[in-house]
Amino acid sequence: MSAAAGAVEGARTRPAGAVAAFARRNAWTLGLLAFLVVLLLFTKLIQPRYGPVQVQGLAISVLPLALAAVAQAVVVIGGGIDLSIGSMMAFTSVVSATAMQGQSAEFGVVVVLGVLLLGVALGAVNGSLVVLTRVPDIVVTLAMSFVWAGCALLVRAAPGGGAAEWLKDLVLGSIGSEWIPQAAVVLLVIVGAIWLPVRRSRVGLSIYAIGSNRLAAFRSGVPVGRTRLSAYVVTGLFSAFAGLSLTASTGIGTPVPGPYTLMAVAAVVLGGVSLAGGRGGVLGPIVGVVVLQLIRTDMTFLDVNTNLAVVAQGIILIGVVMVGSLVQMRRARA
Amino acid sequence: MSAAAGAVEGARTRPAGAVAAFARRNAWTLGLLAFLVVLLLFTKLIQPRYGPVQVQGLAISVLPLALAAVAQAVVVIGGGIDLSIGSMMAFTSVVSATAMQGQSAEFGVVVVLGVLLLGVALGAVNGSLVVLTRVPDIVVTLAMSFVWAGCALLVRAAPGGGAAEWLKDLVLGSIGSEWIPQAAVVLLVIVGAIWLPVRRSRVGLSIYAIGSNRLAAFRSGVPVGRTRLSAYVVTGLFSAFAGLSLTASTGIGTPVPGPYTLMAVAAVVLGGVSLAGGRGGVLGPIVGVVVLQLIRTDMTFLDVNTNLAVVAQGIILIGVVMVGSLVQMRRARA
Amino acid sequence: SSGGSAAPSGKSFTIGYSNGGGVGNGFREEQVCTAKAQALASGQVSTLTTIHRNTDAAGQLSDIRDLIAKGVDAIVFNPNDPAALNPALEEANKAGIKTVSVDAYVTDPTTYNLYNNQIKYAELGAKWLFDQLGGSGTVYYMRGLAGHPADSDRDIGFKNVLKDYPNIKVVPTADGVFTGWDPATATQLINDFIASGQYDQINGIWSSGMGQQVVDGIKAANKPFVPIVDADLYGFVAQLLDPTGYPGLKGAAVTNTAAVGGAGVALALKLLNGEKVETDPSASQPNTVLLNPVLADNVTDAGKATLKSWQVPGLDPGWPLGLTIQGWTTYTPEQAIACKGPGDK
Amino acid sequence: MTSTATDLLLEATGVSKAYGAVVALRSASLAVRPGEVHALMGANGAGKSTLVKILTGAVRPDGGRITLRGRERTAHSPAEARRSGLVSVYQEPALIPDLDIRSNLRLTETPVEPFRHWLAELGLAGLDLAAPARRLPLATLRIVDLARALAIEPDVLMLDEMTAALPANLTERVLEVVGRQRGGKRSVIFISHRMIEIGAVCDRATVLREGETVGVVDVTAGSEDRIVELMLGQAVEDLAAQSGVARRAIAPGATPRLAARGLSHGTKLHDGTFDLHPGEVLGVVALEGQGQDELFDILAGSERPSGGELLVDGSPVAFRHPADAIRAGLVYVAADRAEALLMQRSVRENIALPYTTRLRHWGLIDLGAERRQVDGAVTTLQIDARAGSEVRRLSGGNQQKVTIARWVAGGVRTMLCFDPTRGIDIRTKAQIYVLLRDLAEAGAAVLLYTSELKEVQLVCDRAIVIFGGRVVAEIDAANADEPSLLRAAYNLRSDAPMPEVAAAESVAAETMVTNGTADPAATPRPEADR
Ligand SMILES: Nc1ncnc2c1ncn2[C@@H]1O[C@H](COP(=O)(O)OP(=O)(O)OP(=O)(O)O)[C@@H](O)[C@H]1O
Ligand SMILES: Nc1ncnc2c1ncn2[C@@H]1O[C@H](COP(=O)(O)OP(=O)(O)OP(=O)(O)O)[C@@H](O)[C@H]1O
Ligand SMILES: [Mg+2]
Ligand SMILES: [Mg+2]
Repeated sequence: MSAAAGAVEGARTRPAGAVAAFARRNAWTLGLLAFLVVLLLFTKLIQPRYGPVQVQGLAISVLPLALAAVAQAVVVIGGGIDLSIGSMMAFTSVVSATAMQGQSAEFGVVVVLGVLLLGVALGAVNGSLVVLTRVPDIVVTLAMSFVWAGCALLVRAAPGGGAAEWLKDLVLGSIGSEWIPQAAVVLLVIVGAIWLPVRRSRVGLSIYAIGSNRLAAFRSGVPVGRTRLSAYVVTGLFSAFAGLSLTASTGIGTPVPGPYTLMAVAAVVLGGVSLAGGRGGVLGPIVGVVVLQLIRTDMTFLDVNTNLAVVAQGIILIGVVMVGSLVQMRRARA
Repeated sequence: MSAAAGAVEGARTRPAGAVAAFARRNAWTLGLLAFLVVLLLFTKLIQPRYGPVQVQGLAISVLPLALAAVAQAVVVIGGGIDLSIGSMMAFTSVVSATAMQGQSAEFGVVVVLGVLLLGVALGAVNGSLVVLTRVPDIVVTLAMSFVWAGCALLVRAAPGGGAAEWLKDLVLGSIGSEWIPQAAVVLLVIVGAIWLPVRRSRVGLSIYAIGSNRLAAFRSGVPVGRTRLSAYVVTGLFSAFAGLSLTASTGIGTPVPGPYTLMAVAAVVLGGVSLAGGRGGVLGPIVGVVVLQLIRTDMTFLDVNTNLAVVAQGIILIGVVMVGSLVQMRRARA
Repeated sequence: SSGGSAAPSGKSFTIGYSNGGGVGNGFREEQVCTAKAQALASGQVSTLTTIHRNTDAAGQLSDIRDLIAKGVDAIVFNPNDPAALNPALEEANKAGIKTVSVDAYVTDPTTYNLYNNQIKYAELGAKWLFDQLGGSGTVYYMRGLAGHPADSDRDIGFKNVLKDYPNIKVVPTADGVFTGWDPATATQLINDFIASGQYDQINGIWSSGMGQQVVDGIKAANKPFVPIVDADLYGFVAQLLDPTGYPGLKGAAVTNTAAVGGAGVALALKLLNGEKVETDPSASQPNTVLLNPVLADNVTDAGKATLKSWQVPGLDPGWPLGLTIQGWTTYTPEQAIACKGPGDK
Repeated sequence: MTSTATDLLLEATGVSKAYGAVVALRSASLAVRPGEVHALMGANGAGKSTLVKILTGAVRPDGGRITLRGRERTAHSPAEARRSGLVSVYQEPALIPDLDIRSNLRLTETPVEPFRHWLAELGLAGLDLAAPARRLPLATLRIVDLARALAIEPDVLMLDEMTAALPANLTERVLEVVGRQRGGKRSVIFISHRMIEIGAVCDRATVLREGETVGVVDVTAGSEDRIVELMLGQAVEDLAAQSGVARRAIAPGATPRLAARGLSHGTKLHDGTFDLHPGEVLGVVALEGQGQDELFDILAGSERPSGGELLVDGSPVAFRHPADAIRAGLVYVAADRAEALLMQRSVRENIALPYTTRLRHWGLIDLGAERRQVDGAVTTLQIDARAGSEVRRLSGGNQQKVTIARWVAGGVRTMLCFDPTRGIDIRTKAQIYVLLRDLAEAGAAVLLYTSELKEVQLVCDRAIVIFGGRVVAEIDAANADEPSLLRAAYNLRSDAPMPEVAAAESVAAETMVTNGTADPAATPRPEADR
């Protein structure tokens, strides 16, 4: 859970104080979680047959965007932004689907590892360019989004390829209880295994520091360039996971980037990460993605005209973020 | 030309000094213009038949993106960003094409005026939401991009409609010399007629002020909220012009937003407008758009593989901005 | 224009090819590849300049103007809109450049149109599907790209047949939903449809080229299949012929050859060589060549045999199977798969 | 002297303002007569700035009553306040960096000629009005801000720590101009932590303590103690007694902790040469812009020297990054807290950041050890960390303590302090003096640049003086009284008289950017660009 922690406070001695402090620090995420629960209850109300199978479907469909949102959250916390996440997802997805097609399960493991390394490399290229050229992040990554999308098309002009069976099965079904979708577990394991150690290490602290005040971080001895690079590398790695999740859930690789980049920005904001950097965590954005998806599902249930649904989603996005800010402001005042 | 002025200098008494000061203030735009001239010479070299007709074609092609870039530049100078420009273009374009279809030329004039008012209204909605909700610009306009795109689809689910003949003729052919494309004249007249008065007025000064330092502007007595709103209104108006130019050049309205929003951000940066706000003008972004389009044309002449061309465009974008920043940094130091 | 390669007829042309959308879409990619293959196989083309990107009508206008500026002899293009490109097409005509619209028609009178008869395409599939359901039931109507002429024609065909089946109900609305011919959108749509429980209430699916994604989505959700009709894409036909992987899947494929690209190049060459072109007077536009579709299902043995005969090993799942068109294209299927034009290494 | 409500120009009663749980103003009152210079006094966090912002419409009060010439009014924006005759020069310059001075004037509807007049009065005649504000040094911007405010001819002018960032000569000019307002139609509200300035120009002082007005004092020769007593709510006796600490004699021939030999940087620093020994506090005294910024930046590793040599414990070092300096034991305390703190992060993280970046290892941070270090530092510095989840919620003084605590947490070998008490109340200042002495006692070496000359005798063992980029003098604490230091800072022989005017003009000329008209090499490094 502490992945979402806005601040790295040490635990207080009194446990009650610790809980209160935790709640205060993660108020946004907790509020969003509450909203999600209300939304789930509403969904059950309008569609009584909504059950474990639907929850599994929900988990599978949010997986790519959730990973993309985590990728975006990391770089945004570090004071940057990455507009090439969708293209990196397309690139890693076509590479994995092309390499795995018709190969053995074992080779599939090699491919997955190789694609994760590719993600690290893409992130390193983005980060190095941002650091070395001193051109604003938004411009570099916008330009690189063309580059990675072009590379994806060079690997494979049309959707196709294949995925190892174990990879496809990884995100299907449930684990333990039928209410715990395997895709959700996979998501939490990936995020936990990578972000928690980073967060607790010097690099994580430094990422928050450069996002909060780059000059102060520099003066405090933080290697600013190297830390920005690290943030982009972590983002590249999560983008590769997101690309692999596309391959896993569709069984093919698609070279044209989906709508993930900007949706990830939206989810990150919805998840309480400040676009100014230095504040927020990765749990909030994940909850944000689930909320966005569930809203879409509900509109399908309610047979809302698809075009109206697009309009409504935009309005809801503003509404939620606005209510969230108001609540935070009130809280700050009270 | 002073539309491109980075700083609002008063005129000097000595004319020589004035020219030098003008060159210094518009160094970026002038450098970009020089680059454009080199690019034109190169184009003529690889394609000797490149002549007035091609220049007219170039002017028509760049018109929608150039207007979108001007729209983006205004709000970026004011310290904001508008990710809904493409959607506003789609919306205004389908409204105009739907209303004009099969109607008289006179009614076409009414429609054009109405659509410009619509653009003002859309901008006003964007701006009011940004000011009132206190949600970051990027989030509000991202959300509104869904809303306006949805509205466009509600007006017309598929491309179609029509345009008054005079509107289509407005952007075709040349005026005076065959080397002066009518589309270019239209562009300059629109931009000159709207931006120059705004620029010279208190509102323009205030837009630069809030983009440069919002708190200082507030303390200097600038009505910050109202000025941000004005910037969005101007952006909405230019977006409507951009939408109308789509209708004029294609004769139809397309409800699905083209790639204009992010390309406009790229062009604005290429045109020397700082994404941090407060600096730059609208002429630079226009030149930036022409440069981007001419690079694409040259790649067609050189038979570059389209996928490679996408990659190359990204790299060129970073390259130009990087060289530009380096030159500016050197200049600042010298 | 000068040509390096020796052409049998002694002529060497430059041709421009514009595709204003569908990058990453199997149908469009294959279309470009067949155009390249035909240009190579004809021996009469020195360069085929391809501009293949996702853009709007205004963007395609500028691409076509670039090709005119380049001074090509003919332009073959898949139009983003029937009327929007006309100004550039007139300019091409004035410059003496032949123009051929493939996969959909344009209203410019001097341009030749060559496309699959999409009205008939939709009629064949809809009739098969409604008959499968015994003339009554609910059908999920998944369309392609809103506003694309092919999609509009298919809608006409679908509704023509629907008139004769009063007991067929169409969901979610009479105008269906649009996948935009984008696999990701199609996957999203079917997942939402299943998650909302609406899938459990339908009896069949009429799909416009995204059948593979739909079938995969149903399989992933562990739902029983309903009869489905789609285009002859490799991936979808492979699913129809794989009863172990997709138990209970009943479906039919209607041919919608992407070799219109190659045929378009062949048509352009005919025009450049001054040959006569047979046109179809029944079409809505003059100067039109219509290609007629056929249907095969996996319900009958004859159908299965036909489906098997279409199979081309090694094809991408998103590619249509009809790689060549009798009487128009002269390349081999291998050349189409190789996707090399004149001068390509 | 009693005054009825009608002779008051401006009166505020019971003004309150809370930011979340922290009450910035509880019940502040202020009564300003026409033609007086009225001091607003208070320790850090007392709410002075907040009150000024409320009076000029920059901040909305939660409660209270404000009357102007007996008529109740509340300004909703600085523009509105300006129209009713209330103008403030805020602590941060309110000039738009990307606009030139002329456009800045246009923005505030300030007439140009009066502005030029006041600029000349303040010692900056001939400033190029076409220069963009971001090219001008901070001190110039403050003066421009003041001249602009005066040119509007306000009824009440508020100056919030106007002199804090000014060199001595410009401070003189400002005090002179403010002093001349006495007895006129205009009133001035003057905020400063420097008692001597209050004594020089103010008629009366309103004292705030913890958001409440605790007294109004007529400023006379002996009122200083009374003001301080009201500010702190306690008698002052032992505060001054902190001075006179035992000085340690440096053994001749001992290896200095830090030895600078001819350090130079760009056009500002030419010869930085001095020794700093373990156990001593070495003062650095200089007028604004004599190269002290560059010297500290080099020592802290943020800038590379263009020449000279730096030795730590006798061995030469070349810092490429602050991290190198920190590893060599040189830590930097900045004057500007905004340059040092992660404002949206917690006190704990702010303190832990440099501590953890000092660790060479990768892997997880030992949270337990870290917490012990942090808690220790918070206790040592008596930081009020109740609002510690975000540093920006702390008062200025507590923020400043955090900037020191972050280094104390990891153990200090060499501390570089650049005006660490700028804008700090007198009790916190005393705590910082004690802390610096304690660090020295414990064997640390401390380099202390200060703009308050009396601090040299309070905390330093000796002081060096920098002028024109060179170390020009070294003075023992015993001889470092303010007049001697000031003479040395102007590079005058100790017996020469102070040529006030000449010195003021030379410095003023230097703070002016002659944009484009003069040799660019002569242009001082733009401070706002850093
Ligand atoms: N935005 C804020 N959020 C929370 N608390 C705040 C905020 N701003 C000010 N405070 C608190 O209000 C109190 C008064 O602050 P203010 O800055 O007005 O005092 P001051 O007299 O100017 O003191 P200083 O000299 O230390 O700046 C302080 O205790 C401070 O912590
Ligand atoms: N519009 C605003 N919204 C939120 N917080 C504000 C606003 N304006 C000022 N503040 C906060 O109020 C606090 C107090 O500001 P103030 O200027 O009174 O203090 P200061 O600069 O510390 O003064 P001092 O010179 O006495 O140190 C600051 O922390 C600032 O962030
Ligand atoms: Mg203050
Ligand atoms: Mg204060």
